[in-house]
Amino acid sequence: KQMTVRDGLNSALDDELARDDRVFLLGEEVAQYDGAYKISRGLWKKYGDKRIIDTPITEMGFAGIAVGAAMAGLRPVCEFMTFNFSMQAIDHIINSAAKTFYMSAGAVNVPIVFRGPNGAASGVAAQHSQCFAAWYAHCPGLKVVSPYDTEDARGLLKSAIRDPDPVVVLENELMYGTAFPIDDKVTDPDFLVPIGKAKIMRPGKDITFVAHSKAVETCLLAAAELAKKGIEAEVINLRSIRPLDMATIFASVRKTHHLVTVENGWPQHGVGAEICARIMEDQTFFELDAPVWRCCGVDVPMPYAKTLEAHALPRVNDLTEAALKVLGGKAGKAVAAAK
Amino acid sequence: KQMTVRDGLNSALDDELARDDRVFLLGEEVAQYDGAYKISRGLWKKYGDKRIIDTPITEMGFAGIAVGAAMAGLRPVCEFMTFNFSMQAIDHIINSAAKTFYMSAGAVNVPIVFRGPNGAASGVAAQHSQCFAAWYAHCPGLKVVSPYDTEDARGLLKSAIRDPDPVVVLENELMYGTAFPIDDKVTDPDFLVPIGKAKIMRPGKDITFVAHSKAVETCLLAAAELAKKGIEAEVINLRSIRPLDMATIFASVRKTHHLVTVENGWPQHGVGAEICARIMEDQTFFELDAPVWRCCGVDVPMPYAKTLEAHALPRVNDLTEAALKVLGGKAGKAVAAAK
Amino acid sequence: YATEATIEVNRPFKLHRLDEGPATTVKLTKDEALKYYTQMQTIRRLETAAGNLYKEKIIRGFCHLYSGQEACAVGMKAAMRDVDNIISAYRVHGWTYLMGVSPIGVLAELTGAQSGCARGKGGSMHMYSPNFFGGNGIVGAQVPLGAGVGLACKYKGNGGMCLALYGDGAANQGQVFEAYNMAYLWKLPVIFVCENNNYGMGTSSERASCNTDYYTRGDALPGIWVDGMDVLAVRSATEFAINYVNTHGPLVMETNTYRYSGHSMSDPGTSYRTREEIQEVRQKRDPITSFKEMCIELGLITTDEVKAIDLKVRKEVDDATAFAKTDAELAVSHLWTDVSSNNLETKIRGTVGYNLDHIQERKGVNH
Amino acid sequence: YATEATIEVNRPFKLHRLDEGPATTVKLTKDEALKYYTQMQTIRRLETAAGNLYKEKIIRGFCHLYSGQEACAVGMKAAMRDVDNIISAYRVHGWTYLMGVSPIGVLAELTGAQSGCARGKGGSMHMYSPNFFGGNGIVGAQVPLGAGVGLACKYKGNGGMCLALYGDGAANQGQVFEAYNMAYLWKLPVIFVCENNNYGMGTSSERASCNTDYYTRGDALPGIWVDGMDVLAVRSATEFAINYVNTHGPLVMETNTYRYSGHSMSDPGTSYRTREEIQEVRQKRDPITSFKEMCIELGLITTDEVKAIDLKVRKEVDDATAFAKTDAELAVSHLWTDVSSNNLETKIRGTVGYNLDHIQERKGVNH
Ligand SMILES: Cc1ncc(C[n+]2csc(CCOP(=O)(O)OP(=O)(O)O)c2C)c(N)n1
Ligand SMILES: Cc1ncc(C[n+]2csc(CCOP(=O)(O)OP(=O)(O)O)c2C)c(N)n1
Ligand SMILES: [Mg+2]
Ligand SMILES: [Mg+2]
Repeated sequence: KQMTVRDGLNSALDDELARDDRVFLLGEEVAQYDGAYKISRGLWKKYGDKRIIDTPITEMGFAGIAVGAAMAGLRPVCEFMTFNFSMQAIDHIINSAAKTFYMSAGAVNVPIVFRGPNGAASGVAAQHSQCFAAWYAHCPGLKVVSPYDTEDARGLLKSAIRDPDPVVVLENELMYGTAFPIDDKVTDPDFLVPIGKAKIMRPGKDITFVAHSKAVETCLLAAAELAKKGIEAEVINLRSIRPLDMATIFASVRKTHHLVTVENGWPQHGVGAEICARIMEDQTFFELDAPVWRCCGVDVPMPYAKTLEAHALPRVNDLTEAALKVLGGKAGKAVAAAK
Repeated sequence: KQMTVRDGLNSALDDELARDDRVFLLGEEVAQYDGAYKISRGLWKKYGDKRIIDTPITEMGFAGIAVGAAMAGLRPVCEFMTFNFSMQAIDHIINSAAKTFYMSAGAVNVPIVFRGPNGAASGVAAQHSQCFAAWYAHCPGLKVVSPYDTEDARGLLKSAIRDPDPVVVLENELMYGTAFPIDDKVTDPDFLVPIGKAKIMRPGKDITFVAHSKAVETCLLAAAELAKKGIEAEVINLRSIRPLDMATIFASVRKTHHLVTVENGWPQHGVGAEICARIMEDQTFFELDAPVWRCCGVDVPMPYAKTLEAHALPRVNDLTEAALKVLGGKAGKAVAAAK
Repeated sequence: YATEATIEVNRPFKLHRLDEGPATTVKLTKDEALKYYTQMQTIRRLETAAGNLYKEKIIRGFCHLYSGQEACAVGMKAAMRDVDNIISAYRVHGWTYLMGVSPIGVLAELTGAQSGCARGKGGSMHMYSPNFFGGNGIVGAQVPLGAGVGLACKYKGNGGMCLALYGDGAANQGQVFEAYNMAYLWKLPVIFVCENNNYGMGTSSERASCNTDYYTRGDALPGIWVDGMDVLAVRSATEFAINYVNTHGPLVMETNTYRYSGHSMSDPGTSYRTREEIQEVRQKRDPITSFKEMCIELGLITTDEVKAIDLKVRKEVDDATAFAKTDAELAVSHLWTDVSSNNLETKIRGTVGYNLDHIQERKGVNH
Repeated sequence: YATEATIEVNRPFKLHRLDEGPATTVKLTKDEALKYYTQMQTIRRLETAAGNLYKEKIIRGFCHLYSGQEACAVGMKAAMRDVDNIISAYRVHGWTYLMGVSPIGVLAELTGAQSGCARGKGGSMHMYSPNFFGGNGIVGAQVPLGAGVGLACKYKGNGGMCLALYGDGAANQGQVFEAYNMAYLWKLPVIFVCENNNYGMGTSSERASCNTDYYTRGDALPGIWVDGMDVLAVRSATEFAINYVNTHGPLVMETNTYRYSGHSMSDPGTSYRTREEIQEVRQKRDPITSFKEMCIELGLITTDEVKAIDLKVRKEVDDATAFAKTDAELAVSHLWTDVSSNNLETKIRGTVGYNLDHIQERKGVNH
């Protein structure tokens, strides 16, 4: 059975709207237009004006309204047409949503989901290509998930909606149309993917790739390339950026002794940086046979031109190059053994 | 000669206003009220309404106006009463200021300074205590500086105003009133502190502390404590968060072989995380005798209560504890040698 | 002696896009008179106590006093029903008290002690209670939040509404206009209340607003101007507005008022206005004095009753102050208590490592 | 044949807080007529070319066409002086051309090629030229930016002003109101131009705005409603507005117009409005057809001249299209070229390490 990421998200919304009266969706073009990227297709027809709400193009205002509604007992899902526009509303995400439970000493929790496509799409240039994973995950009080495939998307969004705290769901426009095989259990109305747990997408013993969102795909492709050379790369799909599932990463590194982090966001203070630091601070550090290496988006705003854009994000050969470098002499041995 | 950080900033503004007609200051209460924290004291009287502009409490609007004025040839200094309020305007800092030079292929540079107090002050609770160093430094197209003392404050602000690119100047309210001894050269109208260069505040051979802003003070105090034990800590004041002066850190680590990063911001994807990653990716990594360790703000929103607040940020004994841990057996030896 | 009186509000309401306004002739019972007077006096004394505690350096950080504006809160509260809600900014000690928190709960929060209504974690700007969605330290942020609370009322169909309060300074914030617009489109039961005390910090409303008739700034939203120094006028306007927003949709209400103190404790409040200006308001328009005198004149309250209330209020606040001064702070472990309602972090990072176990004491009201 | 004609604008201006409005009787010379017609036709053809290139997948990402709205840009440009500036949103191919960029500069930018006015780095939404501060991909952001450009004009005392353009959808953004307010307080020479094409993506103005009389939404700021399908009305209003903002301060101008295409290329543009609605505008209000017919009727342009212009424009745009299709992209090293005007990074990080040396080709205009 196959399902696109879009349908995974759409069915997750549908399930949770059906399950809990308090859940509603608001955002630009989510209702009558069926969503700018059609994530909410059919939901307005099914649930009507009360539950699926078109907003004017006023992110700060509608995010604030959504947070207020959550404080007062509803379960809003607030869609940003893309996360780039969440910058207009970021004060409400951080100061109104993330901090309120703590500031109120546990009196007022804020059950809200902020979701939408994050990071680079295709040909949309500098203002529409930013990855917000590291920014949001910097802030306590928020949970941050970043699904890769359909199972992730559906399961994480459903968990996010049921969670009593604010959750940021960073989707990827480029993945919306991709169909992935899914188990029967995934379509179960109570299927959930736990927030804070990573998933091993491909086991391997020689080196670990850890990534989130579309970069997981790059890792899987790179692992396939490396396999041809006799190198078995393990691929970890983070799924959550906050909490970061270090236990899964540590276990993998204890096995492979080599780690490459991969992300499409910018390097400085990024996701990979945090993983490097956590490894350093853990006993697992001593299991490393080589320093951890990062593959990241190039440290520039995203250009429009196709070739430049393609070079702005880590590609398969960047990952294999990094892996070979990290493996050093061992790569040679593995290659030799495979021959 | 002594000068407070406040006077360092005030005189920097005064110098640059006098030097360049295009420079002007805008923000809430900067003119008639002399600045909420009196950084602009006397400047409105001296330069008048044209150059020192009081704004309504509309950060998104006035930051946008400032960026537009910069695009059209002026040199605005945009004060946020605190950087917490910069979240309302962050889209203009990132999308309008940081990305325009690149998006326009080098046609339109944006010479603007965003400045104001950053991070925790005293008793101001969760919404008024956030450190934005890692967020801003995540983004290419921005320069980010974070002065510690008077020399830093004056020299970095002057450099920032003269720079043709957007610069974020993260000050610290708690330091405004602190007087530091200054050299004569510091008061020179052409005194500048280069952006992107760190400063060694105290040389040492056993371990390196690297920090920015008020955390530099904590490091200096911790170094003094360690000195009593015979441990000589080198203290690096980053001064700039972007670019990060890794050369200075590397050189220090090649000497001390031990590194502790210190920051008052949150840990995840923070400044320390980036330094860990950069060390890992450099040959200097092999000079380390122990993993790098981070001291950071506790990973929670800032509480109001005094004791909790005090425990939310790294204190001197946290740093000495971290240093002793990183030094491990060597600490014992140094202590023994000192006896 | 009277048990009820009929009163004309002092200054006429001004209306925007409304054919009819609030009642200008209102009834006041003796019980109500006693209650409003007590409430206003308590707020005044609470603020005086807070100011003193600040000067003693027992309250830290920010401390924004409401003295001079008491009639706004007490008048609105008098009209609110159980289903109604309120959210405001950082000038909320009085509101917190009105919304059910004891003087100890308020003052201990200010001293950062454990009996504070946010256990000392929130401080001056972050107090909450049922139907009170808090103070907020970010100018303007509470306005869309309040519209959201109104949305929840309408969604749940509970007949309630939300008062979203903001200052004349905040009235220029873009998100306020965004909230007006959506509230109008969606007919949300929200009263947008601009407490116009003439200054946003050191900036007079004229220097900050292209139009200082704040009650007209909702554009398509109707508006009412009301004398915010007259508790009965505020009550009447709020009663009208509650009815209006539940039947027609949102409305803007401007309460014309004045703050006696500086903006926060660090502001002497005299560089941008004259001492005479402050004195004149105190003498001619003080909401408590004028109400008291009117009630005495009407025979609704005796001077003895006034004295008794004053004494009682003073004692209550003095006792609360004494308590708040000595009440202990939370133990340090509360630093990592209730960070999330559903904590998923294995360990919370302390200053030097992942060595803290999240403690869950509360789950929050929204389960 | 005439060399000049006197014309009454079609639909009367509507005024807000203005006693007097723009001239309703205007002069049009033959040269002007030829110029406006040529400009409008060029924009229309440029957009048609862009649409086709998009369908051929040579233009990627976003591509927002201006077809139907040509009279707005051409009318405003006709009134602008050398000292005047303009900033708009993402629907700016036409403006880029009017502000001096050649059709090749526009179309090559769209194809991401090196002859593009932003060398292919900006794409559809990020084009710039002298006095043109760009498209902008963030709805509403350009409005305070434009006010800032106006501030710079006033500061420098150069007599210039700035047109800040935004759509009916953007008109609800809070920062637009913030910009109105500050522009008014500071008397900035800014014309806030709301290009009301009735839809923000799939949302009609009625569903997005509490008040769809956008020219009145500046509150204290005066406003003018103008028929945005009538190039002469737009010119007249802009002339009036330029004079007004330089003497009195900011003003809001609403140009009533229509977009023929979908919002961007992925939107067929027919789910939220009927094909008949679009057809009706095309037939009855098309800015180019109506202008052409009027000019012919007045004897200002002959049908032969029209044909000649059409041919010339078609050829110019076809040639530019052909060029833009084959023009090369920048070399990969441009990925790390001109990241900062004053680069201070020792190395720029590539995908796998700090291995890129910043290349400085340009410094930017603001030195
Ligand atoms: C977004 C934001 N900007 C600035 C501040 C700093 N600040 C706090 S209160 C205030 C003045 C607000 O004035 P007004 O809205 O009139 O309320 P009042 O203090 O008179 O009750 C300012 C500028 C803030 N807290 N939040
Ligand atoms: C802040 C922000 N929110 C949302 C978007 C997505 N978006 C781009 S254009 C648009 C519609 C704008 O409509 P309008 O202002 O009427 O301009 P028009 O497209 O009609 O020219 C939207 C929602 C964006 N680019 N920026
Ligand atoms: Mg005020
Ligand atoms: Mg539109």
